[in-house]
Amino acid sequence: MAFAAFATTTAQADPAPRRRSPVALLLLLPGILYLVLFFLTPLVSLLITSFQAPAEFGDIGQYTYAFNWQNYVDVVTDYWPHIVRSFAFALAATVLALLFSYPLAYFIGVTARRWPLLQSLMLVLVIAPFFISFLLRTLAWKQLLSDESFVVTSLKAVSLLAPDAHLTGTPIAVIFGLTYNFIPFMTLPLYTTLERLDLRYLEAASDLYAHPFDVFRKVTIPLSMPGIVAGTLLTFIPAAGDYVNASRDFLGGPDSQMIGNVIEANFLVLLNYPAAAALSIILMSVILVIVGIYVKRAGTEELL
Amino acid sequence: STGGAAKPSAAADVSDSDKTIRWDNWALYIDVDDAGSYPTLEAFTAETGIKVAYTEAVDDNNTYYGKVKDQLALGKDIGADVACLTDWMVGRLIRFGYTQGLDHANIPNLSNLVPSLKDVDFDPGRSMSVPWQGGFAGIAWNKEKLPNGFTSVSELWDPSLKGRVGVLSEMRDTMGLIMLDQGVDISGKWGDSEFGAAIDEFKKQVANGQVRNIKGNAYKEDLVNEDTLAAIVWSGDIVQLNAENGDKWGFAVPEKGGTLWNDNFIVPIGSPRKKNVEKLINYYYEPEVAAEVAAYVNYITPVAGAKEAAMAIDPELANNQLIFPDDSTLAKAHVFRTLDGTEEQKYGADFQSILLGA
Amino acid sequence: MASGTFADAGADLELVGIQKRFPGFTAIEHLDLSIPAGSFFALLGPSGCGKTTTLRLVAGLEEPTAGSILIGGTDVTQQKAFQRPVNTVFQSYALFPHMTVLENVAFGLRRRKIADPVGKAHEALRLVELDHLAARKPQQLSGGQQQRVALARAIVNKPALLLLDEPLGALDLKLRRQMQLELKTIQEEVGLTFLHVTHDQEEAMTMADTIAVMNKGRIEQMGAPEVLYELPKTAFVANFLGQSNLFTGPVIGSTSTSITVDVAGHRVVVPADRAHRHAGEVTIGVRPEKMWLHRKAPAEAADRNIMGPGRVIDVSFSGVSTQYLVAVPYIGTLIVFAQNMAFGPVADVGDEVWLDWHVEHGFGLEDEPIPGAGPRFAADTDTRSIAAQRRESLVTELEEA
Amino acid sequence: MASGTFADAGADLELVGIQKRFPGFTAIEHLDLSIPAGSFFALLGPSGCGKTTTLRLVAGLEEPTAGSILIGGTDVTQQKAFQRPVNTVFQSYALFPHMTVLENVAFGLRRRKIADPVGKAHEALRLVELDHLAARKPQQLSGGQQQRVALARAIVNKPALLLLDEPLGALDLKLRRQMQLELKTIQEEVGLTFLHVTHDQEEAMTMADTIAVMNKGRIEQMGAPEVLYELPKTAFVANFLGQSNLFTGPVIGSTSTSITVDVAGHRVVVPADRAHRHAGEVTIGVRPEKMWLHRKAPAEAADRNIMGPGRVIDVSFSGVSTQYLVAVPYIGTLIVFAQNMAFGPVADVGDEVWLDWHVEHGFGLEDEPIPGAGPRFAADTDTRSIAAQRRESLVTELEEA
Amino acid sequence: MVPIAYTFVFSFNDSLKSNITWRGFTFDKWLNVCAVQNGAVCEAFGNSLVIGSVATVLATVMGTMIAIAIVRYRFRFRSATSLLLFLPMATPEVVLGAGLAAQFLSLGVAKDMTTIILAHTMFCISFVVVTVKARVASLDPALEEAGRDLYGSSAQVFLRVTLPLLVPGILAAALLSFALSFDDFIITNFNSGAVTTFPKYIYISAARGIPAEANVIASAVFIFALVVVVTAQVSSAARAKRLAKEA
Ligand SMILES: Nc1ncnc2c1ncn2[C@@H]1O[C@H](COP(=O)(O)OP(=O)(O)OP(=O)(O)O)[C@@H](O)[C@H]1O
Ligand SMILES: Nc1ncnc2c1ncn2[C@@H]1O[C@H](COP(=O)(O)OP(=O)(O)OP(=O)(O)O)[C@@H](O)[C@H]1O
Ligand SMILES: NCCCCNCCCN
Ligand SMILES: [Mg+2]
Ligand SMILES: [Mg+2]
Repeated sequence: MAFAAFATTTAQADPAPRRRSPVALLLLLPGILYLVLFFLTPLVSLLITSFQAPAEFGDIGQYTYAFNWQNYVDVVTDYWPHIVRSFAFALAATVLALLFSYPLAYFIGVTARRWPLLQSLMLVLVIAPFFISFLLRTLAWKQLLSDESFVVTSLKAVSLLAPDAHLTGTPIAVIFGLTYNFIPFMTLPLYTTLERLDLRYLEAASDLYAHPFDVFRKVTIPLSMPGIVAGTLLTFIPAAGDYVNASRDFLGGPDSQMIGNVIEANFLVLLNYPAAAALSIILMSVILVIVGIYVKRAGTEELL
Repeated sequence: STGGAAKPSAAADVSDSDKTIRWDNWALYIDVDDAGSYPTLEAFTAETGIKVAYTEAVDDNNTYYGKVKDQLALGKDIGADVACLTDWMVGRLIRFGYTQGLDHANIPNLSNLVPSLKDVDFDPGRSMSVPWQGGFAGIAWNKEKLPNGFTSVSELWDPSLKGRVGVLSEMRDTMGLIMLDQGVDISGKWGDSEFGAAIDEFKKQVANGQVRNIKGNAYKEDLVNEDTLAAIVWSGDIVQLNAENGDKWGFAVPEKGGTLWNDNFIVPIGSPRKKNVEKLINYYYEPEVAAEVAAYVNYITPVAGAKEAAMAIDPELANNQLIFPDDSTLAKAHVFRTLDGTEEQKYGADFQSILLGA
Repeated sequence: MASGTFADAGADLELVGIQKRFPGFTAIEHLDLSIPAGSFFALLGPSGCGKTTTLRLVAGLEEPTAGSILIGGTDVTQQKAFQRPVNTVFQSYALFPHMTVLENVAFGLRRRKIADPVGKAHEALRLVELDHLAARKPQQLSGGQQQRVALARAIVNKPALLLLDEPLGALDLKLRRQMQLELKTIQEEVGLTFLHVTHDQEEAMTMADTIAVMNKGRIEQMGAPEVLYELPKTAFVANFLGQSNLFTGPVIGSTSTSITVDVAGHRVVVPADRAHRHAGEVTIGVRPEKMWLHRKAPAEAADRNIMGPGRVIDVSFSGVSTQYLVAVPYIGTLIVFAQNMAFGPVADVGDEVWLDWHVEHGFGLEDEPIPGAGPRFAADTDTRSIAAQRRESLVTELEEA
Repeated sequence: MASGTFADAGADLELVGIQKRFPGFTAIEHLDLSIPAGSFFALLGPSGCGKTTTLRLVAGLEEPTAGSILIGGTDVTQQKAFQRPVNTVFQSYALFPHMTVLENVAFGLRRRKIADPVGKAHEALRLVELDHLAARKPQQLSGGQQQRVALARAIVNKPALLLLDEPLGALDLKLRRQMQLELKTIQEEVGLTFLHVTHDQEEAMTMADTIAVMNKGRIEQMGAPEVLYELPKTAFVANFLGQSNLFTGPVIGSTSTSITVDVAGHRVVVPADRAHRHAGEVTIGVRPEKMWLHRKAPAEAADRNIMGPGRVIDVSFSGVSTQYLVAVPYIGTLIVFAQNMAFGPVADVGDEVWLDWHVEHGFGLEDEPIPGAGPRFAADTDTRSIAAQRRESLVTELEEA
Repeated sequence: MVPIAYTFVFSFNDSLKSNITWRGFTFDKWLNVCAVQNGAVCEAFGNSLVIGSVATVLATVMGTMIAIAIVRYRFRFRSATSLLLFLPMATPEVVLGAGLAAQFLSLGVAKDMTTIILAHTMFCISFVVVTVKARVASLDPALEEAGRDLYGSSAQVFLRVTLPLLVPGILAAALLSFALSFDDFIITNFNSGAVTTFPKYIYISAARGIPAEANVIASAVFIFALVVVVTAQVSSAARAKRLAKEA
């Protein structure tokens, strides 16, 4: 199934002695060239754009090449709350998705092993959302969480929500939307590692006087680390750059705009390309740094 | 440099062989029958043999521009042969050379254009644009929840409405109404300080959560699901919403004034069907057709003689202040003055930064 | 090394009326077993006979359907795995791959909040002579080293009872024999009760004080290795624990000290106290190494049973000894081992030979002879058919498993 | 079964001056080997000695750094794997999982566009008695069955040479012994040249016509199993192929028929034609099963070497025979095997015993004795230290590998 | 699950302009999916199918080639290659979309179906590589050696042994690519010019109210996928059972 992609490829037992061969070059060339052309050069032109300055006597949206590093200072001063907010939301969504997905993945991957049919059925339900546009699902939430909806009125009825409070347009709704949308991306890699979890380790731990809670903490969690890392990355990275959930037309409001929304607004509305580019470069660099540190600390560098 | 350096040239016209038009317009902006088809458009097709693909692709001038600007800059087809956009945006498009000149000879009915709109600063002589509909931005409210109604923008800031207020993402309407509320003549000379004061007020209302929904035409969804109880909206929409959902909302232009604007037909530079579009414009400038549209959309028609035609349909219609405003109504309506490029960039950024919550 | 650290004696284990049913399969029908404290006990049996299931029941990783389990006199049937004073060395070792060797060994101590887990873990590692590799991860060890870490990880907890589930099964022959020696040594040193599961009979015999031979969820016979080997009670034990030449025939005479059996015309005498059945159709046997090969018919003697003439159909040299297959008409193919005290085989393929053995080396089984089964070995005289025959039984065995 | 179908005789194989270097490691230094057509040849050696590398060179899966390979007299050094008349049974079997058993077996025939591949494949499957499973996928077979399919897939091509890389390595002991018998039978039947790689010495001895013992990329000794066993040339062979008691000392006398060596004061005589070195420091040895255990000092005799008194430090029963470890002062610990012809051990732990053996059973190694190494076995008198010693050599071996 | 159910239920809503309030049950929308707005929904859906298919084929072919090269060969710039493959996965979609859009703009490339396909292929490649790589790495090299040993030339071994064994991995990769492409909005939004894909259609319509027809299409795709997956699972379970019985 598709989610094999999310499994970290742990080092395989001694693959064939690797050869040097011109065949390798032929195999690599098209794909690598493609990525250079359509990934790397755009990044470079993004970098160049990020230093552009407004054209003299130019109209809105007109820029010339320059080395205007001030752009970076400006966007950080203007938008640092969005940068911080993006990572905070992404982090919150990642943690929530993990808390929700882990038991789910554990159930499907371990508990349900005895009932293969139930296992595959639950798996289907997890991947099912992939096949219905995430925009539609998010819009559905917008309706389901609207002020006069069943959800909100009942929450108010039981005083879990203040009478004048609401859900849509708030950070809570955005985090909720992010969490919801990325749960499959979290669950699947977790599932692929937990499915291969050797239960004998758990038995060995309980044989060695570990209380079920200790077994979980000391053995199950560390052994499912590759899945946790893959899942959190596959959730965190796109969540940090997402702008659909936080869009004012979906679940967001003015106080929950993320950096993706800022980039979009600068690109498409304000026509401030240098600012949009600078923000993109910043976003990407911060993510790379975070991912680098995280992967190193989690000790699962063999991600690709 | 990025964007609009060399002006693109118009596409070769294929109208004679290709009898179609793709029309991008706002939601709630044309007559629709119960079956979901457009009676006036069908009549147009019957009359001219030109088929029209009508798409409600415009939600907000900015986002629409964002979607098509790159194509326009290259002089490429944007997927529409005609679009109806607001005065100031049309001004920008004309400045950038993104529109095609209209051949008035093909639009004899243009003589029906009301005199006040015959010459506008962004398009002298109407060589590139022709008005479609005009309207007011005012205040709408949910009559079931708020039976008392509204007469001023300040009333939207009442704490009891916290989080249930909507405004338009159209800067000139939202800021225009606030500036008017603060006593600024938005058509006259004003500058950074007047705008700044209004922005401060707006920022305050957004930051404290009073204003939650800031949208383009999508605001109607919020009214329907009642996330929004009171909002700055466009006049005709409310009448149409009431028709669909029961007479649920009230509408008023604030005492201190509302904005008055027009949306105009333009032919994007990449369209190869200008002649077809000219026929379409000409058709909608028949007073009877204009009246039929107006009767449905409840916006101000720019076609002289439409009032008379409306009278023939229904006298009450002809007296509807939203469609055929009299001088006292118009006295409350103000046109947001044209901004130059720098102002547009600056005020736009200020406004946008509030939408982004900064 | 302070061997005194592990001086706590092991506890005895008692299984009473244990039954274990899996959905759709009864792995253990009725099992009673009692293992004295401090002994090295081997549970021997073919694949699928229920050895692992028994261990898992004792460890608490599986719950018995019926019966109870007592360790050191205490009923632990209701206790969970982590509460039992038992540790297991798993067949797959099950070393935690995310921990160092040291952390693996200290794991159990830490769970029980024993003081100085690191020091004790080092001590256990020194016992298995792997302390220098304490900082490695299990994957960086060879199979033999992993096995010793698994052992250390279990022993360090000084369990009342140590369960070993074919800990040597994955090792190659040479390493395996070396490990056996070590295991035995360590057991003697720490004085714990070892319950060792294996399907390697040689392993069981060289290591254990007591062997229980298990078959299809039941204990067939239990006792000291020598007793089991020299006096097997059933055909299963006779063939599972080493090889045997078995014959079936009616008892045609008996005295107070011996019985005489007619095996296809040969009169074979078995001591009465070494025969479990004294009348009717019986199966008797003798071990291949107890048989002598003669080039001439040996003289009749009261204390020897003679068979022959037969023909040598295969000779195979294996270093220490040579194995001869001798086809004797109407009886079948017999196996004879001769230690290579001289060079070259005593007889060659095709030679006519006689076989004899001391009366006192024979044994009589308790088994009901399978009626009409005839001699144990087919009368075919070529090795191919033996191979084919083995193949067949192998295939059935595999398909059953 | 039409065994005639496979009647093409195998071809002989010759490796001349083969050297194989991997980046950073020389797996084979200099190898000359010649295998006669139609023989069952075993390449025996410890892990990592270069056995697999040798096979891969012959199969064409690896290119030699130097030297040439001749099959049936033709130089195939430059040929690619698919051009060589050679087939391999891989250790992991390497059956194609996406094909049925039948398609696996027919694969090679189809590649060479041989007529009637299906018929021939069925025939080969019948030979290994698996034709009834022809339609299955390999995953649906037991390990033993897979092994036979791999064999059929190779044999069906009637290769001049069949290479087998520890095809039995993954099987458990019992299954392994059965498979050995089958392999041997099939080889005799099809008459192909088999080059069989193993590190199980018992396997090599019972199966092969000729054994080459390989160590660190070199052939240490080559010959018939009996010859290698009875007359090992090096200490490595003496201990890798079974066990040996080895002694080192100066030659203190020699006649035309024998040499006399002084082993820590004991005079030990070795036949001159069984000793590779006749002067200076030499290492001599004798197999444990050739030694006799005596409770009293045996009378001196010209044709026997005597050692003792020593003390029995360990007795271990293994069914067919019993192993005694005897510590002899200044000499070390000696191993003695005694076939269990009687009940109970001949001697008990702690007994004082003497050992002797026929002069003609001794052998003298070609090896240069390691100066100052003294006796092969440490003078420690407990089994633990032996275990420790073995452990150490094992660890080094593993770490080298 | 709730939003899916919601979407499904509202595909039966007898809605007018906006599909928010429940107005009664109807099959009309299912029967006349393409009727609304001159078939804009269906056109968008069709575009998405075409884009998804082409991008999937391109990405799967190139990604598989890279995966094989990475596992099987040694070459210089290995780590640079790995980084180049990892980066697209670690780059937020806005950045990918915006960067490519800026690139197309400065090159003067008009955005249409082709630019969308180019963009989708780009972000799918890395996912294909990861998926197929795992499969190649777990492929026992002895199998290919056995192929060579059994007289197969390099090409034959690749066609008859390597490729068939990689098929499950390649299929999984293709499926993943298609799903990613089909559901992509952000990158598409930046690079689609006048072309409307299904997600883009929904985004645009979000402003004025999604017609129930969009719910119809989404529900249909969902049900189709569900049926395919469930059938596959059930039949493989049945096969496993049959084998277990045979054995
Ligand atoms: N969880 C289970 N469900 C059903 N049957 C089981 C289960 N566990 C074991 N069995 C069956 O019980 C029998 C005994 O299994 P057990 O693992 O105890 O055998 P064993 O003697 O350890 O064999 P081996 O030597 O192969 O390890 C086998 O037939 C096995 O198939
Ligand atoms: N491709 C390679 N690159 C580097 N060294 C190699 C390679 N292949 C084998 N070796 C080394 O060459 C030596 C011989 O390896 P080989 O596989 O031939 O041993 P072997 O005798 O078959 O051992 P085993 O019994 O463990 O299979 C080993 O030390 C091994 O590590
Ligand atoms: N439903 C039609 C709304 C048209 C709004 N036009 C935008 C005017 C901006 N001032
Ligand atoms: Mg077991
Ligand atoms: Mg090898």
